[in-house]
Amino acid sequence: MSGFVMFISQIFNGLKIGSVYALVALGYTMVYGIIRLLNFAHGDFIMIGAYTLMLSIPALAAMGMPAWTAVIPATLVCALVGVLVERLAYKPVREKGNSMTALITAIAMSLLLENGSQAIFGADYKTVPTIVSIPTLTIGQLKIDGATIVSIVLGVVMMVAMQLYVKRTKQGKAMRAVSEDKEASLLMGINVNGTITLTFAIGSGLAAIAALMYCVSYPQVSPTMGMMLGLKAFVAAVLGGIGSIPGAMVGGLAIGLIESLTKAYIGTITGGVITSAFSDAIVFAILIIVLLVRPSGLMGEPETEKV
Amino acid sequence: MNATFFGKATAIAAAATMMMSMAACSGGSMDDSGSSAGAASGNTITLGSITTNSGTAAAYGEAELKGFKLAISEINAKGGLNGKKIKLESMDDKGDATEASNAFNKLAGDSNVLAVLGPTISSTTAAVAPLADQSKLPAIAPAATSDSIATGGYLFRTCFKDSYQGEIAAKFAAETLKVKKVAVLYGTGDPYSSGVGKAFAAAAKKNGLDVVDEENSSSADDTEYSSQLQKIQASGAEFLYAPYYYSVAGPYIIPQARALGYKGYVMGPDGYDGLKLTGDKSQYDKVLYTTHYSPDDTSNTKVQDFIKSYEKANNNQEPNTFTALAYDSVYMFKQAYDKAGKNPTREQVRNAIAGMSFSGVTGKFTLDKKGSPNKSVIVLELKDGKPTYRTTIQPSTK
Amino acid sequence: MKKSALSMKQSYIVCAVGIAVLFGLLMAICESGAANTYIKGILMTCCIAVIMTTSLNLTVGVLGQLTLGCCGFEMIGAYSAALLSKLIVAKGIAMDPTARFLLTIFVGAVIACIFGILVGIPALRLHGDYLAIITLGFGEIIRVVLQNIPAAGGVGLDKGQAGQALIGIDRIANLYVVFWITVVTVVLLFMFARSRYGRAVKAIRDDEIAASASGLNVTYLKVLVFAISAFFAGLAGGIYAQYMGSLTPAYAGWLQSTNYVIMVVFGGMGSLTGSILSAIVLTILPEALRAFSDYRMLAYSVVLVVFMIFRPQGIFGSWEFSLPKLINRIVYRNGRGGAAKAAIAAEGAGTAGTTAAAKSAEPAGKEA
Amino acid sequence: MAEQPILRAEHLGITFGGLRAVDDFNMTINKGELVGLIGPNGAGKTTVFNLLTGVYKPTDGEFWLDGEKMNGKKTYQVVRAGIARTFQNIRLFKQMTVEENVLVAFNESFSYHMGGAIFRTPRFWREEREMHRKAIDLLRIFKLEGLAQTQAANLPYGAQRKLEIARALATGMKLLLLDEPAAGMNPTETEDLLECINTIRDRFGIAILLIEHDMSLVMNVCQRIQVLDYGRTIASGLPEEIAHNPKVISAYLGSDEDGDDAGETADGGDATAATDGKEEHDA
Repeated sequence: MSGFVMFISQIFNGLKIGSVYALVALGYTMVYGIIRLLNFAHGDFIMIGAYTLMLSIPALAAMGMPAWTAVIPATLVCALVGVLVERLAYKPVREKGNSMTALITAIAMSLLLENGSQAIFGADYKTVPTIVSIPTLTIGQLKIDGATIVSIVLGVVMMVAMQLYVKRTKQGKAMRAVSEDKEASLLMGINVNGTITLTFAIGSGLAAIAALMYCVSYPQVSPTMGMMLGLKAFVAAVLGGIGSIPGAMVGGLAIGLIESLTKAYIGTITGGVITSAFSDAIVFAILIIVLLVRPSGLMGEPETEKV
Repeated sequence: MNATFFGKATAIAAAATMMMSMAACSGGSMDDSGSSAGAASGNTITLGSITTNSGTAAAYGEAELKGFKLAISEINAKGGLNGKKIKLESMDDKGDATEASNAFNKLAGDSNVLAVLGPTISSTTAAVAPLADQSKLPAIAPAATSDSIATGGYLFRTCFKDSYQGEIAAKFAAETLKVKKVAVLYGTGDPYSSGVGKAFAAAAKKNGLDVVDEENSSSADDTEYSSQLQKIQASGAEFLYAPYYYSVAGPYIIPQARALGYKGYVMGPDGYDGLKLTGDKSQYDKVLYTTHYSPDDTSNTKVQDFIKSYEKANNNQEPNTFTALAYDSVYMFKQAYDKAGKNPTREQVRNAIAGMSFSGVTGKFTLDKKGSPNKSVIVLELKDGKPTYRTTIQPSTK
Repeated sequence: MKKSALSMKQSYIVCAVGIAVLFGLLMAICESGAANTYIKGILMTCCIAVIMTTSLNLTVGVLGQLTLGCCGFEMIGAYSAALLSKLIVAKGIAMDPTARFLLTIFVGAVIACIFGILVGIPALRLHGDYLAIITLGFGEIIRVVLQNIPAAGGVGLDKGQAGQALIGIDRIANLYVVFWITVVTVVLLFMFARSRYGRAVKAIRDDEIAASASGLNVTYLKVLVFAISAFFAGLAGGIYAQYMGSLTPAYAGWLQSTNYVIMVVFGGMGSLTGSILSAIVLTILPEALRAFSDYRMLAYSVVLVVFMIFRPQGIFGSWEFSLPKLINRIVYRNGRGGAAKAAIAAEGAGTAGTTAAAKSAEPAGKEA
Repeated sequence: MAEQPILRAEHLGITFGGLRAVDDFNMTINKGELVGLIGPNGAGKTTVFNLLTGVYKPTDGEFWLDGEKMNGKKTYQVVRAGIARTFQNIRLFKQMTVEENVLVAFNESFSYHMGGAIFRTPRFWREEREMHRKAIDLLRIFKLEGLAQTQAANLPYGAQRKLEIARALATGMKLLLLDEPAAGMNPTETEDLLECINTIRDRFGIAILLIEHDMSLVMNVCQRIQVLDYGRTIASGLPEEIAHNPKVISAYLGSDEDGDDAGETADGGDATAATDGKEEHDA
């Protein structure tokens, strides 16, 4: 395999996981964009989506439906859980506390969802039935995983759809208004709480789609699967500029590429001093450097305080 | 410049001296040996267990706990030990060393507890090891494999040491599979994965194998390994040693390697037992692993009985290594208890465990001076997705 | 103006007596054997958590900057102290264990503090969630680096093995000594918070721009606070290492750090006494919930969520518990609850009876 | 004008991404003087304040405080050198008490260090007591001494404005920049404020630069007035001269005297081209 083909393959390896990060990061950024809450439990919404998929695929298959249709119940369950979490936990805290307490509530909620699903499903890993077998694309020596392409296409479609929704529709405009100024939106006759709930429903629904693509590439579920995935997606969203929908996409793909390329080349570049074992550290180091140069991420809008 | 200031300075100096002298008082010391090591009386024997039942490693702790419970219920069903029923006092440690030591101290403080089963993972076991020696409470860790854990005092283990499996795998690759070019992939964030992986790499070189690629991942529960596997594939390796758990090797490493066109052998340690298969079964051909027992070994009734009773108790699910090792740990205690005489103390149980010869589900073995078993290794190979017996490697006599 | 029934000196004496009584209780339960190793272990863990939480509260609560990397600094301190302790033994230097303990934890704390400064200078240019993620990142980097240093694994030093837990650290942490270290830490933090430094830091939390327009060097103060937090985190780490006897790099990760942030918020941001209480409560809670066995962590997270919903400002909010004030209230019935006011101000109020000529704020005109 | 001016600014200018927010700003203020800086909204008045306090670095020009060159210095350095300010949108330390707000600004007058704070040295006590007394004295000028232990956020609006001035005074400055101190005040409060300004000027002998839309206030208290429009100085002189200056009148033309929307409606006279973007920087 030539060095060039190797490089291209490594790019696609990065895009494979990157496209999943991007899908997860979309949900993160959607919620953050409106209520400035880092929803630490978002990774666990993915977990809930994945368990729903696992349970509903056999049921749907028995009804003669294709496995991917399981995304419909998964979306509904995720949206429902998202709305419940918002209404029961985040809303009261948001009204009485500050951003720090909201963040802690999100972390606690994440713990609750993880331990709750462990109580229900057990801690052991469970495999998800094959959802779709997407053929591998072969161009000469180059092999491209079909799921990667589907994830990226799905990610771009979701990104464009979200962007259009937020920019063009009435509800989308309401969301942006709420994110700018809650009190003023209220005075303008916008149903602020309804808008936030809707945002959560959409953000959590996105988690189900992310769960679908995750399970196509990594067909296994466990109660803590959302922890690392959520963290990486969070990093991706921040790298892209949290709150920015295209930024989530860019950030997700960038994190995937950074991971893949450092695993592949860091040893060679540094002469073996730093090995692929450092890949997690390098992802964070790059994130830190990017944030120091561009404090609001790659595509985030700079927040300047008026004096 | 001022009397009060100097007064304060003197007070602080005095406080510092006091602190030094305070250490002399025994009350503040954390390693006073427990005086509660009395023999358990009454009609029950209490066994403590410390397992990781929450957090990322919960699956392994849960599997162990099932093994403990299964063995204990079997023993109790047969009338218990010396007519006494065994009671299990199970503790969760969250995979956190502090919690594990708190749990161990709690068990140590309960004079009814005769021995402890666990902990699950290496980091918690490392924390418990000095406590076991200090409070003279014997502990049997079913699956804490790290070479660097201080065993042999009051802490024993049922599993192989990391280095042992790595060496066996290298020997097997060189002598049985007769491959030349090997590669190794392990996670540095996990003591088990990196311990076994490094031992394999070192042993492979000794066995005259050409280690063409050595790759790492930051943690042992990543999902994506394509980048490293791509390099391994490009290096022309015919044999890949990838010491990970069943939860990672099954759905991630092996399918990803096959998707990249790697057709050589993939071998792993006992963590592969209970491998999760996904997709096409043929991609799991040429996958081998070292383990303790073979499920298709019909000659060993212990194995068959264990599998049957486990499946009966757990909705026909198959047991994995963790469960089997945990199950054997209980029987090791049983054997020691029987040997230690009537109403043995913790110390007597410990002395009975030390150096014991045991025959169980996970093989026939003798505990060496360091409290680790010296046991034969079974190599299994996946055929049509089913683990099948390949060979047995006897322990080297070193 | 309200007049305190207890004078400044008396208040200090009351606090000192309070601490002495606490220590007396501790000694009583330890010396009498009422506390077994389990209880002592939990008390030790509580002390470590109190140091971590109160010092973190300085950054999170008083300065108002969210950091998620405190355990990275804790582990820098822990590993430094552990390896130094091993080195002293390996070199055959004769040393009293308590002296070695104090020396190593101090060195560990200083090293953590240096890293705190190095991290703080670039990181503190960022705010809010961005600062949180960047400190989280530093913690993760520390974790990954630690798990790749051979000297920091296995038995350590030259016989070490990368990736393994560091074991065989002398367990020389003494509960009495650690108790006093905790007391000193809390007292130092109180003194800092109730001085011109503390006021300046609170001003930065309230309004950074106004703070610099009031002549405060905001960057310096932020890095100072960050360094102090890192110092005490390192100190806690050194104690932890020599209590546990083993260390694992995973402890430097973000999950552990969020635990301490939870403790800070749970206790009330900016309230050091709240932090002390919540550190103790949240350390004991998982142990107390052992009765729930399999559902223990589920119960723990439910408690957290429910608590946050009903009391988002934390146990104490920004209120500080004060023993002298309590005594004032009980004995003299003229103390004032609610808004906690610095004891200094109370003392000052007593003396500010006479009005001096308005010559505050030396104006320029008089110099020219 | 024989003596050394407190403030001398020469050709100060700043550009934000191609937009000239302030251009060729010149000003001298002498000891004890009270100068007004007026102009329609978006004229660049607050930007001038931001330049003079080191919030923005001027792209060109220089300024001196008491003969000491100030540009390039950070805000806290400028403040310590002797320029203090208030803000258009009040910026108090809301969770702190009134007294603490003032004490924060006294920070640099303290000389005890960390060790002093930790060991509670006699110097610590002495200084804390002294500063407390000074703070109360300062608050007394503004009739706020009774509210010393109130949380700043709970003060009435007028008192918040006054506290901000008190805090600025506490930095020990030579030049005080007041950014619309009367905004949002009722006539009684404005009257009260006027008295305050006069008192502090008399008592402390400091120079004051005042941004204000309330023309009656400006005309009443200011000795000199400088008028900005689109970042440029269009007039400067005595109040009565300004009141009759045709350029000023045209800049404010078509609008109320308080010039609320003058920026949009005025023709701008000879001013440079400007866009809406300027408003952003001049908030």
